Formats: sequence, structure tokens, C-alpha cells
Amino acid sequence: MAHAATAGRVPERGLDVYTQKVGMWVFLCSEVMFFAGLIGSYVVLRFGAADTWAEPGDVLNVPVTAFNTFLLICSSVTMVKAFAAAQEGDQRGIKLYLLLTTLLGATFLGVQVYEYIELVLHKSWQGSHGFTPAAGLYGATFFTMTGFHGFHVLLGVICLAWATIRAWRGHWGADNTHGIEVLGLYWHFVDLVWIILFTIVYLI
Amino acid sequence: MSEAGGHAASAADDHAHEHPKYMLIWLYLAILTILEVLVAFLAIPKWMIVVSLLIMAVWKALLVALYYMHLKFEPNRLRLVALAPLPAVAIMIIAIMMEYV
Amino acid sequence: MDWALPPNYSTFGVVIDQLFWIILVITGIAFLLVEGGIVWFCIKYRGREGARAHYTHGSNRLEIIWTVIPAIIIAVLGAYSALVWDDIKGSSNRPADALEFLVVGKQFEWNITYPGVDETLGTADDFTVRNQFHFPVNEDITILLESEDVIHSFFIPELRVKQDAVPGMTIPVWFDATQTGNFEIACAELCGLGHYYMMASVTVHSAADFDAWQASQAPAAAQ
Amino acid sequence: MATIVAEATGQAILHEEHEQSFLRKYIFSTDHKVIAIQFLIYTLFFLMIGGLLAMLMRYQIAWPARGELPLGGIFPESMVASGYILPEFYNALVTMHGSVMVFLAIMPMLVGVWANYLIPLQLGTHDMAFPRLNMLSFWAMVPAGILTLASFFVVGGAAGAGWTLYAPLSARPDLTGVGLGQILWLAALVFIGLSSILGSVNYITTTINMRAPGMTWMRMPLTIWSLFITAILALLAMPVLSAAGIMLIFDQTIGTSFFLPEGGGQPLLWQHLFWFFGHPEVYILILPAMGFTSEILSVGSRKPVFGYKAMVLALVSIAFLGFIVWGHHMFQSGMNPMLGLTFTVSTLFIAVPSAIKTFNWMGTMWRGNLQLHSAMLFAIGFVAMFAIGGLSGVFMASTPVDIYIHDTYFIVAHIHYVLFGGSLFALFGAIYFWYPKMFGRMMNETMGKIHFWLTFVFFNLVFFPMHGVGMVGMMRRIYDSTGYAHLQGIEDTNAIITWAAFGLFASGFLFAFNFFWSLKKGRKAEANPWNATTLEWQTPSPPKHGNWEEIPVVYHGPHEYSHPDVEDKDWLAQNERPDVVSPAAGSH
Amino acid sequence: MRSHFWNRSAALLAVAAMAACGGGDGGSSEAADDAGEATPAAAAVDPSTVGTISGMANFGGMVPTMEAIDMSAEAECAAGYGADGPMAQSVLVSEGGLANVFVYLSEGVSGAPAASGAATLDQVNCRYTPHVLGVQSGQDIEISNSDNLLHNINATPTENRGFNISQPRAGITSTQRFQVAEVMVPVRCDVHGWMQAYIGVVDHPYFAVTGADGSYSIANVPAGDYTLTAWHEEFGTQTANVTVTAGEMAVATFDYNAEMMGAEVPMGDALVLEHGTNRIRVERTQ
Repeated sequence: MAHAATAGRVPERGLDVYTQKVGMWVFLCSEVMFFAGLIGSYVVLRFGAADTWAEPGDVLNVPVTAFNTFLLICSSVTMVKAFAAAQEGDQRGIKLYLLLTTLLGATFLGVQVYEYIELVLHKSWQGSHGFTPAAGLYGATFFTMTGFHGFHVLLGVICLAWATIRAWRGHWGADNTHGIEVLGLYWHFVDLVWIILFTIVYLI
Repeated sequence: MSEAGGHAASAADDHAHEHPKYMLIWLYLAILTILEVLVAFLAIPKWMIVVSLLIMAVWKALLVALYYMHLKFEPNRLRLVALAPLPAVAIMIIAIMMEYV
Repeated sequence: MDWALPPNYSTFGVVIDQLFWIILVITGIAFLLVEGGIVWFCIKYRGREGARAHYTHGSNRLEIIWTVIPAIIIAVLGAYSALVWDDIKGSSNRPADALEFLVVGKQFEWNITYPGVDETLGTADDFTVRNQFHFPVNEDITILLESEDVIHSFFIPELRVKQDAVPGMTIPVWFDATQTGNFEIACAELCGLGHYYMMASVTVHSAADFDAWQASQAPAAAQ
Repeated sequence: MATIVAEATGQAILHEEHEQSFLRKYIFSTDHKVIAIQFLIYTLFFLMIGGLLAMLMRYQIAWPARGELPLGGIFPESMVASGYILPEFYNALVTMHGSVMVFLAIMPMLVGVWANYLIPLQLGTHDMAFPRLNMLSFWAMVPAGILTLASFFVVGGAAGAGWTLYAPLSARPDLTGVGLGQILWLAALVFIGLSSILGSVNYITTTINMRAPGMTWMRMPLTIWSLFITAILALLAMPVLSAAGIMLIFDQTIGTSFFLPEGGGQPLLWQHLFWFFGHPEVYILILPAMGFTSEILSVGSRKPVFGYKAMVLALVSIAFLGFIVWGHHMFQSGMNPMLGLTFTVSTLFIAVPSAIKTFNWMGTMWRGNLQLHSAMLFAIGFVAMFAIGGLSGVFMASTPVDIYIHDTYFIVAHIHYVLFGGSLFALFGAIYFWYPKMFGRMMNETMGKIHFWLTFVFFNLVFFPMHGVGMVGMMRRIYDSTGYAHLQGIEDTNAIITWAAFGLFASGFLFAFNFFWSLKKGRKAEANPWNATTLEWQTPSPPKHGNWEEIPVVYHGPHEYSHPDVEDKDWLAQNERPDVVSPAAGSH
Repeated sequence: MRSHFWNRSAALLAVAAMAACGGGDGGSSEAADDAGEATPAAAAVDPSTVGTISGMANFGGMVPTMEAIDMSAEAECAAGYGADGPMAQSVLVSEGGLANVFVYLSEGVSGAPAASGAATLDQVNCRYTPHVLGVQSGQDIEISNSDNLLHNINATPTENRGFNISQPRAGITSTQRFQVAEVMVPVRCDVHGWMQAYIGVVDHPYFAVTGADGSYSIANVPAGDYTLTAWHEEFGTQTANVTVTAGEMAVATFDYNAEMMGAEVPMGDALVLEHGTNRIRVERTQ
């Protein structure tokens, strides 16, 4: 059994994927727990005080957010397209799709900021003017969950912008796809969280 | 301990699979999103809305995880890592919810 | 320097103390076994010139033994604890016709509302007394525990009663004192800078004395 | 392909060594060994701070009516007035002693120091998987420490709601007089969470994917197993605390009411979230200590670890059970009594793997050839003290008994037997044991032995009587116990505890002196002073940047001592080629 | 109810700012310096330009009976009272005069000498002495404990930074300050639910609290036209216009009667006294 190892000094069998990908998945596990903490609290608080929640659409703007959800889904597909382009060494594709993903992510953030401003300034909720984090548990959980998701999107957009700049410098290619794949994992995870959040916060 | 051998070959190569049908998944997701919004405003009992929305949300999440995050094409060991936190999540939420039983 | 449980005055205290001593005996034996073994090994197997240790990777039989034996002890202990716990706190075992009091903790006082002569809370003859808890002996007592501000913990050592008072919740606690006496309610959960000072007196009366005391408080209640 | 990268990195690291500036080499270093030493200095400092807070606290408990606090004049009037420690300052002491010890001393010392130092060395790799993240995980601790220290000096003083931060006390400044101090501590906690998560990602990834050839799962030293399991616990538990902590900050600052009942929130939710983190945290604080102990006991007994597989299984099951027992901290909290039933059973069953481990440690010592040096003494001390801590845990796992002893000094005794008698004893042992590897010099043995015996005696004098004080019914976090009728007669015990605590604190300085004195004056250490088998001893002391000229190949299990087929010595290094030594020796 | 979010944020910022500017100003060492600086200003009053305002707070009709306070749990405090035991202090009338009315110039003051000296708030037999205290903004308030037991002093202003400190034994003192004018700052002891004091903070030294006989006097008021406001914890506020002439005494009288009970009382956080329990419940307002 001491055979194969001696020659090439190959590390012991791990997860059969490269280290950065393992690292990102492990990190995503902790992100799952972070959002589970927020979502779990939301579920429990809502069960305890169901009557302090509004019907879907009464306060929150569902059409705008549905459009925003669509944007994030689109950004996911452009992200995988960027990865596919990298695998094939398609430089034009890498640049195009990374740029598109960055722009879609930034637009998502812009729409979210617009949504927040509208809510804080122009919505009224339970007698008080403005729907703010201080507006009952509804406002508190809404802003905390979507806010932290938005924060994750922001981090993602910053990394994407950096990756896009590198794309223009010809950094990525068929021999260098790991960075795009790992960043993509993070980005899809953010999309995945939003899919859950959109459903439980806006629609239920 | 016999795992030591023969693993060099198993190192997953990025080209090991064809590109999944990314655009098709995208279409799926978009349609499900529209369906979700429609269902949310249907005049049916609330619990039915909640259940169907949750099913669609999990479905969408699975699509993203399996195809966009490539879990469908990853080695089982990596899938195990991805699933690891889910029992903890379930235990946490179920136990806290028991306060209302 | 008297390290002992305070004398017990309640029905539940009997089982709790019993369980305490049972666990003390079991853990005491385990304690002697482990610590004795360690000391013995340290002396017997201390390093000597030229000595060589016995090469072994373990013994599956031993592993099974010291997995199964503790597991059995623990399972029995767990089952018994669960039964007693359910007896003491299970909501199905709440006495039906107990005398009820409302106890509200606040920084840093216990306010006890008495049901008055009609023995029901929420009626006009209720009255509230600060930091004094009087109740009759040999009768099921249920207190409804509330808090105004932060989490407090209602603790009467001699009655083996402890329950956190949580703002926003009303938690029923029941007990039955077996002897008359004077004790104190302590707060057992850090509740702020006056935590240590949050004590109230407890007086367990005979039934007649309790009625008399309640009557003496009636003028105050009339206001 | 990954291997080639790893090898290339290794070469690059080896090259780099000569070109690094002081700043890159010692301050913003990405070398796991330097980061470990940074963590060590950091945590030793906070260990002292935490101890100092405890001394002030003990003074107040022993002599609540005396006042006359020595050097009381150096404290501002808002902490100590007329020589009396004020109750609000006492609460801050209680809170920050617990917080500092758990989050800034013990936890980073167990994980930050030893996971960093040992994982690459014992696994046989050049460095962590992500060296720069590793550096970040240390530097995230720095603002945490600064915020913590600063919180004592802001208006209202440091956090005073207990290390468990139970809301609403921790959420409403008007109820404690503490506003900013609480927020600063919560912010520190978020940094600690970040550091811990980054660290865990590194430890897990490195352990999974970067083991030296031949280092199969069942050949990993128990240290690595325990640190790996610990990292998983931290990875899954810390984010929940971060989420809860952030919600608490929002309650304090922007008017939300997650945990405030007057806004519809739920105080019990905080406790559930906190203890969902908190119980795994308890195992984060003990599992690595168990690993060090197994390692040191095996080396010191010159025997393989008794029941290696059972030890690994016990570790894994403790970790798993750790996620389903948090409710036992909340038996008297108003939680649904039905949940109490479930948690009682799961909690009691944690006793089983703990018992397995204790018996296996004893099995390791049995028929050994015990080398009773300082490290070994501390490891044996760990087993003895952990046994007491574990046994006293049975009392509180039994819910009916917990009704009485919950929130009394019995709990304080229990937690310190596990955390001090357990974790800290093992940590002292680990420092004596790996010091030669870290700094290339041995620590002074005589001082080490004196340190052990002083610590052992004073520790037991401090914490054993607390069981008795708890039985009498003394509540935790009580500023002055003399006003209670049922607590009359324990003043002498409390005074003895306090004197012993002073002794315990003082003996810590002997250790500190030994630590720094040995840096310069200690005997030069050879590569493998303990004749140990694991990989870190098969490279020079201290190892160079990059650890190995060439990645070692592993042929044996981690603890091959006194193997009958090896005759000239009583140990067989993991990377010794079986054909060189003896054909039969490689079988396990 | 939760809309005080922005207020709290602002308060937080303020606290942060104070902390940033060297904070921790609870210490008494600075107090002496402040007093030293303030003295010359106070001494500079020219008698030829100032007058005095004085008068009475009269109480007519039936005097409401005060409730007995149950101090039985604090024997040390209860011993300090006569056979009748301690009574609540919210309406104290003696020979037609109403005590504890805080009278201050609310309009017309332009410029004022800096605060000088220290006001004192003592805790005697589980009561605040005085029950109503006036201070100038920035003035030291020396809080002391004459009871050998735990009191905490929890001040809950809305404009100023509040504090919540404790004094576990007799002889412990603490110096606090309020920087902004605020009438009134409620002060309570959480250990003893009946203990309540009010501190009126104004920007100038022209204030007084009526004594047991209902009389008050404000000296050294610069000549001019003023509005005088009288505050009482049960009867709310009343105002009167006064003209002060140099070297003379202006008179302003306030009349109270039992019907005015329950008037709106301006206060930081509203305190609701639960009759019958001696408990004070803080209603978080705005």
C-alpha cells in the first residue's frame, strides 16, 4: 500500500476535487447555517405573532421583486455561461458573460435600494408612516433577511467586477477556470438563498 | 486505507461531462417564478398556497444546486459536504418550533 | 462549612433529593474507580530504566463493556429522570384545584398577587404585596409566573422550586409544602445590577394562620 | 494536478524564506507556524486578563462587606466607589470573565494556536490550504480584542448581561445602564465568528484534501481528528451565533424587537439560538483538549492509544450529539417541558462517549512505561479533572435534580472542571509538549512540575468546594450572598476559595516566566525530544518555512510505540519505511 | 410604539460621539475643575440689575390622602418613620401650601451664568431627598446613599443621556450631569418600587422648588419680562407672566386643587404609578 504514493507524492484521496472548490463548499456550509439562523428566527417569530404580518403584496411590491428575482436568475445563467466559455477557452465569451453577470448583479442591488427607499419613505404600516426595520417584527425580519442577502450580493458583485477586469487582462482560459467556477458557486448560492427568501418573505 | 491507490485517476476533470442545458434550466426557473407569483394570489386556502410555494421554492433551489452548482456532476463525497449542514438546520428549526406544540 | 442540601419542605423535594443521592452514589463509585485507577497506574507503571510498555491497540471486548454498562446505567437514570420530570413539570400533571397566586418579577422585586378570600385570581378582592409570599401548608399551590422586564428566576431552595420568569410568558409552577416555615425567594437568573438583592420572604402558614393573615391584608385590598 | 500545485507552492514557500521583510515574516505572515505563535501570544495575554477579572470577582464574593479593594483607587468611580466594587462593575466582571475566557482565550488557544500549528505539520503538508485566509483569521481577532478591552472604558462600562447575553437584559440599555459596552462586545463577537469560520474552512479543507501520501483517515493522529471535528462544529455553530448576535445588535440600535416581548419578539428565541451555538461551542472547547491528551498520554506512556477507533467514533458521536442537546441549558427557562424530556435523554447519552474516552485514556496508561514529565502530568491531570467535570454533569442532565442545582455554583464548579481542569490543563500540557517544536528549546522541567502541582492543588481548592456551595444553594452571579438566610455559613468556604484562586492566578505567572525564560535560556531541543512518532517530530525544531524539503510518505498509524518488532528503540515514526525497520511493523 | 427608532439611533450616535471624545465622564475628578471655573461667573452678579421672584403654590379644597408604602421588607428603612409609617409623597400639602412644585423661568431668559456648585440628591430611609430637585444643565449632581443597603439610581431622560447606577452601601457617592435642559427627568430606584424623584434641568439658575409650606423664591433674576412655569408631578404645568424690576421682589402664585389630579404631566418617559402596589411602570412612549 505504500506503492503509488512514493513516486508522485500524491496527497491522500480527499474529495476528488480541487482544494479551492472544497474550500468554497465548506464555506457555503457555514453560510447555510447563517441564513438558517435568520430564516429559522423568521419562521418562529412569525408563528408567534402571525397577525402582525401583512398579506403578500399589501406592503411589499411583488411585481418589482419578481422582476428582480428574474434578474438574479438571469445572472446565474450568465455566470454558468462564463464558466462554460472559460472551459472552452472562449475569451470573448468569458468577457461578455462575466460583464453581463456583474451588471445584472448590480442592477439587482439598484432595484433593491429603490425598493428600500420606497418602503421607508412612502409606505405606511400599522399606523406609522414608513415601513422601517423598527416597524414590528415584519419590518425587522424583512430588512434583516433581505439586507443580509443584499450584502452578500454586494460582495459577489465586487468579486465579479474584479474577475471581469481580470478577464480583460486575459487572466482566465481553458487552463484557468477554477476562479470562475468557485466564484460561480458563491454566486449561485446567493441566487439560491434569494429563491427561498423571495418565496417565504414576499409570497407567503 | 486502500483508498490511497488509484485516486489520481478519479480527480474530477472539468471536461468530464458535457455542458448541462443551462438555458433550459433558466427557462424552468423563470416559469416557476411566474407560477409562484400567480399561485401566491390565487383564491385558495392559505395552507395550499404555502405548501405549493414551498414545493416550488425547493424545486427551484434544487435546480440551481444540481445544475448551476454542478452537484449533479460532482463526486458523492462532495455532495456529502453540501448536505452536511441540512440535518443541523432541520434540527434547529424543528426544535424551536416545538415551543408552539 | 456545611456542604449539604438545605432541609426539604416540599413533596417534590423528596424525589429530587432522592435522585440527587442516587446520582451521587453512582458518580461517586465511578469517581473512585477512575481517580483510583489513575493514581494506581501512575505509581505502578511509572517509567523505569529499560522497562518497555505493553504493546496493544485495545480490546474490542473492553470497549463493548465500557460502552454498554454506562449506557444501561444512563438509560435507567434517564428514564427515571424523565418520569420524575414529567411528574413535576408536565402540564398534564398540573393540579386542578390548586390555590393560585400571581407572581410578577421585576427589577428588583417580587410582587405577589393574592386571590383573596374567594380564592380566584382576577377578582375584585385580589391584593398585591411586595416581596412577601404567604401560603398555606399541605395544599397544592400554583403560581402563575410572569416578568415585567427581563428574565428572572423564581427560586425557593427549601421547596426545591426553580423556574425562570420570562417577559411575555405566563408560566405555571406548582408545589406543595409539607411543613410550615420561613424561607426566601431568591432570583437565580442574572437580572441586572440589583440581582443579588432581589429577594422576598416566604412564609408557609397553617391553613388557619393563612386565612388570618389574608384577612389582615384585606383593608389594604379594599383601597 | 492538484499535487503539482501543492509541490510548486511548497517550493515557492521554501524559496520565499530569504526574501521576506520583517513585516511579512512576523506580522502579516501567511506561515501557519507564525500565525499559531501570534495566536499563542494573543491568547496568553487574554488568559491573563480573564484571570485578573476573576480575581476581582473573587475578592467581592469572599468579602462583600469589606470594601477596601487593594489598588481600588486606580479604578474610576463608576467601577469602584469608596473601595467597594459596584454591582454593575461586578456584573461586567462576571460577563467579561466568561466572554474573554471562552472567546478570546480558550477557544482561539485550542483552535487558533494548535489547529494552525499542528494540522499542516501532523498531516505532512507545506502549509494550510488558504494561507492568506489563515492570516485574515488571526487579524480578525485583533479588532475583537481591541473592542473588548475598549468596552470597559466607555460610558456605562462593559457588557453586564452574562456571557450568555440573555435578552432582554442584553437588549435594552435602560435596564442595565450598559449601552455601548454591550454593542462593542457583540461587534467583537461578530469578528470572532468571522475569524472562527475562516479558520474552520481552512482546517477542514486542509484535512480533507491535503494529507500526505499514506495519511489515511485512520492513520491521522487523534489531535487531527479532534481538531477536524471541532472545525466542523465551529463551522456550523458560529454562523448561528453571528446571526443571533447581529439581531441583538439591531435590537439595541435600530429599534427592532426580535427578542423584546413588548414588540412581539421572543426572549426564548435568543436562548435557543445562543445554545444551538453554545452547546457545540462547549465541545469546541473540549474536543481539541481530548485530542492533545490522547497524543501526550500515548507518547508519555510509550504505548499506542488504547482503542483508537473507539476514540474516533466517540469524538464523532460527541460532535453529533452536541447538536441535539442544547436544550439542557434551558430546562428551567420556560421552554416547553416536552422538549425537556427529549433533551434529558440525548444529554445523558453524551455521558457514554465521554466514558468511553476516559476508560480508553486509562487503558492507554495501563501497563505503560509512564514518563511523568510536565506535559504528561498535565495530560493525566486532564483525565482526572475531566472525569470529575463529566460526572458532575450527570447531575444537571437529570432534569429533576437540575431544578435545584440550575444556576447555582454547582454549575460553576462543573463548567470550570471541564473548561479549566479539562481544556486548560490539556492546553498547558500541549504547550509543554510542543514548545520545543515551536521554539527549538525545551521548557524548564522543574518549573513545569512545580507549576503543575501548584495548579493542580489550587485548582481543586478553588473549584471542588464550589460543588458544596452550590449544594447549599448559592446562586450564580451573586454580588453579595450574605443577605440570604439559606446562604449563612458559607462565608469561610468562599474566603478559602478566593485565597486559593489568588494562588492559582499567581501560579500562572510561574508558567509565564518559564515560557519567556525558556525562549532564551531553555535547553536546545533536538528534532524529536520526546521520541514521538507523528510527522511534526520528523522535521527540524523549529520547522523551516514550508515545513518539509520533501513531502513525507506515511506508512504507519500515528502511535506506534513499543512495537515488539522494533528492537533498538520503542517508537516507530509514521514515515519510517517498513523495509528499513521491519517488515511486520507496517501492518497496522 | 417602535417608531422611536430614529431617536434611539440618534442617542446611540450621541453616546458614541461622547465616548469618542474621551467619554467616561462619570468620574468626579473633573467635577472640581468645573466648579472652580463656574464660581467667578456666579460671583459676578451685580445687585443693582437683579430682582427676586417669590410666591406660593396654594392648594385649595380636599387634600387627597396619600397611600401607605409597604416598607416592611426593608426594616432598616421602615424604622425611620413614625407610627403611621411611610406615606407616598406625590401630593404634600401643609397649611394650604403645596410642596415639591418645580418653578422655573421658561421664557425670556437671555444668557445666564454657568452652573456653579453641586446639587445633591440623597437617599435616606428608602426615599429620595429631595423629592424634586432642580439643576442647571451641566451642573454636578452629587448622588449619595445614606442607607446601608442597595439602591440603584435609574434616570430615564429623553433628551439627555440616562444612567443606571447602583450604590450598595452607605457613604458611596456618584457625580452625574445632564447637559441639556429637560423638564422633568424621572429618577427611580428599581429595588424599591416606591422610590421616585424628579430632576428639572434648565439652562439657567433661575428655578426653585416649593418648600413644605408651598413657598418658593428665585433670587438674582436680571430685570425683565419672563414666563414662569410651575411643574407638579400630579397636577401638570401652569404658567404665569412676571416682570422683574431691579432690586425688587416680583410675586407669582399658583393655585392647585384636587380636581386637577390626573392632568397631563410633561415628562421624559411616562411613569404610571400602579395604585395599590406601589409599583411604577415605565411606559416607553413616543
